[in-house]
Amino acid sequence: MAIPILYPLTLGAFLFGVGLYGALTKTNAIRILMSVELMLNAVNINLVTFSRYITPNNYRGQILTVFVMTVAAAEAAVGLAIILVLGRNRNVVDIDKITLLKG
Amino acid sequence: MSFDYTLLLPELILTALALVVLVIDLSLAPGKKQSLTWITFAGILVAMAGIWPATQTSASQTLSGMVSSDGFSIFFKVLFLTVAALITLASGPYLQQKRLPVGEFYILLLSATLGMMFMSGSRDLITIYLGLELASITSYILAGLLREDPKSNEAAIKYFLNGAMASAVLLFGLSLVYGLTGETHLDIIGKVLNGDISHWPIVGVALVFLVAGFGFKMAAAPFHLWTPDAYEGAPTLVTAFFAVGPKAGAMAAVLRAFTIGFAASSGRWTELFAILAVVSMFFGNLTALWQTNVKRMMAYSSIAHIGYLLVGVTVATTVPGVASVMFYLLAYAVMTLGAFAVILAVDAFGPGDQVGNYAGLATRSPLLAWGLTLFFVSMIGIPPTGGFMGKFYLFSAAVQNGYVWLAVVMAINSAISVGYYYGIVKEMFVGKPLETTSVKAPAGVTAVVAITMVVTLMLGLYASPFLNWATAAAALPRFF
Amino acid sequence: MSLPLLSLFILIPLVGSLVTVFLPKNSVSTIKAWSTVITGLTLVVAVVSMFQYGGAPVDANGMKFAESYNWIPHFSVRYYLGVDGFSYPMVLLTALVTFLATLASYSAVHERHKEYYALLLLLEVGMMGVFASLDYVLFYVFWEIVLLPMYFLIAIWGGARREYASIKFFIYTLVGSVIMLVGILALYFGTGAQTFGIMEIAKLVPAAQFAPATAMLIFLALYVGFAVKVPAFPFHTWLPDAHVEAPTPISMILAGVLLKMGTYALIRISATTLPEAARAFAPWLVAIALINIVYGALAAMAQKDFKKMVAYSSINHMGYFLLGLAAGTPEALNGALFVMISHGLISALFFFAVGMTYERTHTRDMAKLGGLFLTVPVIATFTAFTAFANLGLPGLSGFIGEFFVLLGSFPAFRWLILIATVGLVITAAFHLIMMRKVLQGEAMTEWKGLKDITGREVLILAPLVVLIVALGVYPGPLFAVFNPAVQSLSKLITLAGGM
Amino acid sequence: MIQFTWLVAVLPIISYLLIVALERRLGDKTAYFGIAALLAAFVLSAGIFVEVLNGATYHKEFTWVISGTRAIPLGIQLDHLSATLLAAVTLVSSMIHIYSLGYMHGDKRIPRYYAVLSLFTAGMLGLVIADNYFILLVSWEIMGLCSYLLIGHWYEQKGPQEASMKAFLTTRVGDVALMVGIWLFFAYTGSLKFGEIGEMIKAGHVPATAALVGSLLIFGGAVGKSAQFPLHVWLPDAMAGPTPASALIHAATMVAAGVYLVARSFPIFSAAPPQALLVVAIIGGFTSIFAASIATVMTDIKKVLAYSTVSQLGYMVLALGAGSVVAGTFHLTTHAFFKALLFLVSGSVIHAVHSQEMHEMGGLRKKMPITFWAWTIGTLALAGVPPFAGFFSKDEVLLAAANLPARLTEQGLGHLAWIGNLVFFFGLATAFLTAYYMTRATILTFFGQPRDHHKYDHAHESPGVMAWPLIVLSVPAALVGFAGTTWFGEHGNWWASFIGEQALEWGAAEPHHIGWVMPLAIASALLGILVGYLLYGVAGVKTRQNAITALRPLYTLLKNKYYVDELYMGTVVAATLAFSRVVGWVDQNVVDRIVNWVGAAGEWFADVAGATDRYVVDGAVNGTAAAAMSAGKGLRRLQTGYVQSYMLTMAAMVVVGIILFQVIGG
Repeated sequence: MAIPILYPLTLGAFLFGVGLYGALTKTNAIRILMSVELMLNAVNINLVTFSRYITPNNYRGQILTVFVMTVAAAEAAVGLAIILVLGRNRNVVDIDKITLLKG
Repeated sequence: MSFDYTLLLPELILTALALVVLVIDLSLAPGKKQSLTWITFAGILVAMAGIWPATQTSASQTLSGMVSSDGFSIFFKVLFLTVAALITLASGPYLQQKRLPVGEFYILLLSATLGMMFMSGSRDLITIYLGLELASITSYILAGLLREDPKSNEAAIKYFLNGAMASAVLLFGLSLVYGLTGETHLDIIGKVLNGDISHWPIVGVALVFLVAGFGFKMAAAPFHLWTPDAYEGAPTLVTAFFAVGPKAGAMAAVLRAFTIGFAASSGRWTELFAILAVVSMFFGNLTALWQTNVKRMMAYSSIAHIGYLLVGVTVATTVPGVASVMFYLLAYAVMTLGAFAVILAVDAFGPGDQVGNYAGLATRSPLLAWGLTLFFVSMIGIPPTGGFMGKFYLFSAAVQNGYVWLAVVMAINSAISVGYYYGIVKEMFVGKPLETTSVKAPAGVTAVVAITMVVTLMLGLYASPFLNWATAAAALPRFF
Repeated sequence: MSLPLLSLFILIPLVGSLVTVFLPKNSVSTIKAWSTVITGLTLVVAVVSMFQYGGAPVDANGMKFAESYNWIPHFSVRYYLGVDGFSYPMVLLTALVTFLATLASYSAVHERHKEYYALLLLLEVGMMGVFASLDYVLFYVFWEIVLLPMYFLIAIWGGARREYASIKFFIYTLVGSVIMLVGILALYFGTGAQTFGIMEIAKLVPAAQFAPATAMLIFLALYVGFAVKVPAFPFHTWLPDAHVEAPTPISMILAGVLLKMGTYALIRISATTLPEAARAFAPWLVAIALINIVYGALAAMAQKDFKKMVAYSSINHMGYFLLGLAAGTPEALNGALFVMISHGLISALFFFAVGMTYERTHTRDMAKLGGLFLTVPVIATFTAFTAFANLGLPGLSGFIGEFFVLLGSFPAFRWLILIATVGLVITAAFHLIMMRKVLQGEAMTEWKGLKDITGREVLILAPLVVLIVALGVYPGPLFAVFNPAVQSLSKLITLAGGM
Repeated sequence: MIQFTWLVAVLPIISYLLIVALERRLGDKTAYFGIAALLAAFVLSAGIFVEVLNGATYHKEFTWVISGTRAIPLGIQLDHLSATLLAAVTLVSSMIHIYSLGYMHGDKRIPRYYAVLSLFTAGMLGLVIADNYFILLVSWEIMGLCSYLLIGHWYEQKGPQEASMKAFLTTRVGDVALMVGIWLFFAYTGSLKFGEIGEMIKAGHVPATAALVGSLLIFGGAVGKSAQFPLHVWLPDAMAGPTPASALIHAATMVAAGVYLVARSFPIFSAAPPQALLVVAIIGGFTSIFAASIATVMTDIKKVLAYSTVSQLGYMVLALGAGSVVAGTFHLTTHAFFKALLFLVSGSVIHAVHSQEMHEMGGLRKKMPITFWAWTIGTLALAGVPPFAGFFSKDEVLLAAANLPARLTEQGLGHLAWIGNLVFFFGLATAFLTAYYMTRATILTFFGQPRDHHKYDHAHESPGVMAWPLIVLSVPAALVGFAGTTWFGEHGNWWASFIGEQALEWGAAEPHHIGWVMPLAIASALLGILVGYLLYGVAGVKTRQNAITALRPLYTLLKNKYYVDELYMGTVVAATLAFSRVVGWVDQNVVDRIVNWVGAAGEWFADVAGATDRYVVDGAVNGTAAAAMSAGKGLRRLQTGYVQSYMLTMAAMVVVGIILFQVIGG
């Protein structure tokens, strides 16, 4: 237990913040997708940290991490596909140009 | 722990069905896929029959206690399967008309339903998350199923990006809960939290993250902003599904998670849901008044209905609270599907999806017009319909628990909602149609309208069995 | 086991309505005949029930013809029907007016017959249910059932501004009724009742010992719902619009029966269940009643539209009911109930008379009408008769109600009722002005050659005229029906610190 | 026969129904139903009267309604007073029915006329036999309705339209007062019966003030119906109706109903504080001189009679106010005959010359001898020349008035005795004026040279159907007065003994004989005739015009009827109409708008919400973002991203939620 629990948790929070920032500021859909993945990874860090520090004999947190990674991959696949179709149809990847639907 | 497959029979059947459809789809030539509709429909009925064994045993759990089969989950499974069945029933000619990929549609629909069914049965954060994501990811694809339609693309990307972030937010909340309690199983979380720990500020933070995440999935204001765009852009049939399925799934997860996992902190989240309820009702109803696109209007209407449901969630610490939400979900599902069946008919086989397109529908197609009127009446909450019974139940649950003000807000909102439903009713009955040919809805759609009409009335006039069912199912079992 | 009479009142039109839906759209005469038979059958049952009413046994709540079955045990809601002196005359009135309105529809409706008659029958279901049900939820269900057909009947078959009028009616009454629902639930949970029975909850209220403020809040919630229907000032503005736009038979029902739902509920629920709050509210009620009377009369006087004038006079008349209710003496309550019945007959007649004129001239502008005594003498004479009945001419039923209300109100309010008497004079004035404009004068060339009354129209008029005269001369039998219920209510009010 | 009292009132109703039912088939012939019914009623009444003379009385009641624990009975009764009036009314009415056959000949609405006339009579008869205020009120209003219909008989014309409305509304004001009075007494006594209420007042069940106010309210009804000041305005206008109807309504019956009401209610008046009757006397006295003074300048023959009626009714009211039921009812009876006669005569004249203006008549005496003589008898009776009917009754009235000061002193109102004297003076002056204007009318109509030769040439004696009723009515007009002489009966005179017994029970006063009253009355009547003769029989037009010029202000005032109509039009009527317009406007533009404002507010809120969704939420999001990203470079780009706005909202809401939680109570 050389590293205090606060360190990895701070890292997780920081990563979540960076991901959020990216998701909110980037206009390129792919970058936003990547930022969201960053947020998920922040959660993963949290989960693993908690698992290791709080319940060392219980792997539920790590199990969840595995699932999150899997789901994130699926999500990314679907997301990229959607962005691809969009790009093919309208030749844009900037989401601030996608405003047909509003009001 | 053994794996009791009888408890997961419907899920297993549904999974198998999805695979069967996938295979058959591959073997059928394009344009000749009508048989898929009936295979799916029959399969769903079989899945529904598969629930039977579970009803014969007392509430029990499987998969190491991660999933349970109890009255609550059975209720929701029946609900989800019914929704899927009705959607399938209405789908055939629509898919053909819009040139949607038939096989994919059914597979996605079945997968989403599967995800929702898991959500309702989950007793563990892990399975809740998995079920949620299964439902969500398939939904993103469904929203963008009209690949050539830029609006559909847009709906998909908006839904996806928002949904992905919401998942992250939810997960962050889940990770905090796990960190606090060291557990992912709801019953144990509930036990651990039932101490001093429940007063820690960090619990509040975790709750906020969870409420935001679930709030997004059920489209409660102020997490609703994606909803209208996704509803408008998505194919109408998919919108119909969105309006019912994912919401009900999220609601099921919320009910179980919060009443079992966070029962001890109920003092904190009830107020949160009350705020969400009020904001949703007002936002949904007031904004709906300004819509000219019926699908978009229905999106706002659905936001308002989530507000009504959240009134019940606010008092979900009591059995009537949970039961009222469940009953209202039932009524809501039936009347919303009915309404969307009409909207679908008018959109795909009639003039379109703008309010003005409904002019003179009463003479062009009396059944559709009267049906839609009945569903709207039910949505407003006027007897003798299921919507009234449901609202009445929510109302009385709120008043009984001292939330008279919430009931009053609900009453006011019911009245406001007349404003936009009226616009369409007026068009249908008083408006002058551009053309007077009758609107011919396909048999499947007509059947859905007829079935939902009957059930809507039944829920209003002969509600006892359903009320008893909901109440019996609302008593969530605790295993630890 | 005798016939479930009250269920018949609800079932016959319900079945009739459902069957109408399946009749072929184009066989108009079949549809007309069928609806007439159905409403006629209801009326026959009503008449038959009159012979049994006197000797019928009463149940624990003093109700006759009672039927009680569990409906939604989950909410302890029952299908509980029963009538007493308050409701039984209203049931009869409903049967009569609906039948006559069906006859009147022949010439008033020219399109979409099937939908029209189906809705008309559904409307009767709702009205009958409201008056017969003794369970709050059942009552509420019927209350709302009335709303929908009414909305469509005005919105589809109404006049030029029908959309506005119908939605105004709808929103007003809906807002009122949802507030009322909150009040009902507050009563249910406040008393801890195990039932939604109207009479049962009333019996539990004293034991519940509501704080006066709470009781008043509940009372007000209920009051708003009922007052909109009555309509009591200031919730009355939907009425003139609705009446002007509604087709003649619907106006007949609207004024003849629908408004009485509000007054009936006030007396059956508000006054009976919360007598203390009713007492505390009485000063306000008096003020509202007097405003209704004077203001309604003055507003009627200012109208140029014939139908609108009649509509405002309804507001004026409902003021007498409110006054009688506020007074709470046996005479005043009997009078108030009598006002309900008599106004039901007279206003139905009046709107029909206006309708007869309108169907011939296609105008309701009193300035454009004139000399009808000479062009259509019989119609004009009936119109004059109605006007006199409406202005409270002694010897006709309108007078009895007003006379007894004020007779009974005097001990309670003393000189305040002088304000009401101002209304009496103004009421007379605007009726006379109307007659002068519309009936008297030289025959106008554009109305020459109009067809005078038809046999069917006489058939509609005759029962109303006969009843108006008969009740005006000998109101005894009707009082005998009212009186037992009135006595117990009056006792309640007296216990609540009444006069 | 007395047990068939109800039939007297029902007979005309039957004829009414028959006429209405058979109007289409029989047309004008339906008139005979009315005549037959009235003649039958007269015969029946006469029979009943004879039985009553022999001491029979009749009272029958039934339970009408039961309200609460209280049964309210209604009934009919027959005593001396009602039996007399029954006979008088049926006689006059049947004569008028017959007369109308001639007068209305050729009218296009004869069935309607006869139907209403019958119903009207039924109303009066019902009123007379009522034993309670309810039946009285019903009958009272039936008469009101019928008078409305009769005055408006020629409803094509503006005059009758307005007059009928005015009559109904003005009397309605009085009716309402009467009703309030009834309610008031019912509140204290729980009874609607005349006698019972009086007894209970006497027994002290009603506070003095309430009794006073209540009796004055009841008097208010009489003021309206009997056209007393200040509600007299409708009666002269009511002359727009057919003349025989005027004879019935405005002479013999309806206007008499008010007086009859006061007489019937006398137990109440006498039990109430004395001020009540004093007010009655003042109103009566004032009305009599007030109306008589107007009658002196009227040129329309019917208007003269109309104001004369108002004045004479004032007399009756004065007598009742002075406490003498005997005098009041006596004058009521005699007046019924001679005023009906006078009206019918005027009808006969109008029928002949087709004009009501006396200035277009003159010299008709020769052309219409029967008419003339009937008129003369009527005039002498009205003017109070002995031994015609009016003389005796007027004498009684003046005697009662002369007794008033003493009576007031007796009742402890000595300080108001001067009012008694004043009222007596009014009465005396009225006697003079009455004689004067009747002389004037007689001379203008029947004497002198014809002023309109065209009309004169066409004039002729009326047919028999009109003449015979005149003759029949002349008999009582001339002779009925003898009932008030000392030659019959014990109590000073027959009438006094016939009615007085009951009147004493009611608390009426028995006037003391005062020797100088009768000579004074005769003198003033003769003086009036003399002045009239001098002015119209002797002096020329020039003299009269000089007199008018000299008295210009007074003349104008009288000619305009003291501007009472104008006053009402300018105040009450105008105010009501204006107010109603205000209310109508307010209702449409304010009360209704309030609701629409609420609706508009709702829309506004919706707008706000919609805008909030579009701009504020997004905008705030943008704003929040701006604050959060002020250090960053991606600021501008963020503001355009809609999807990201949604996402940002979610994030912002989470932050807000957390802050809320920590602040409010984590």
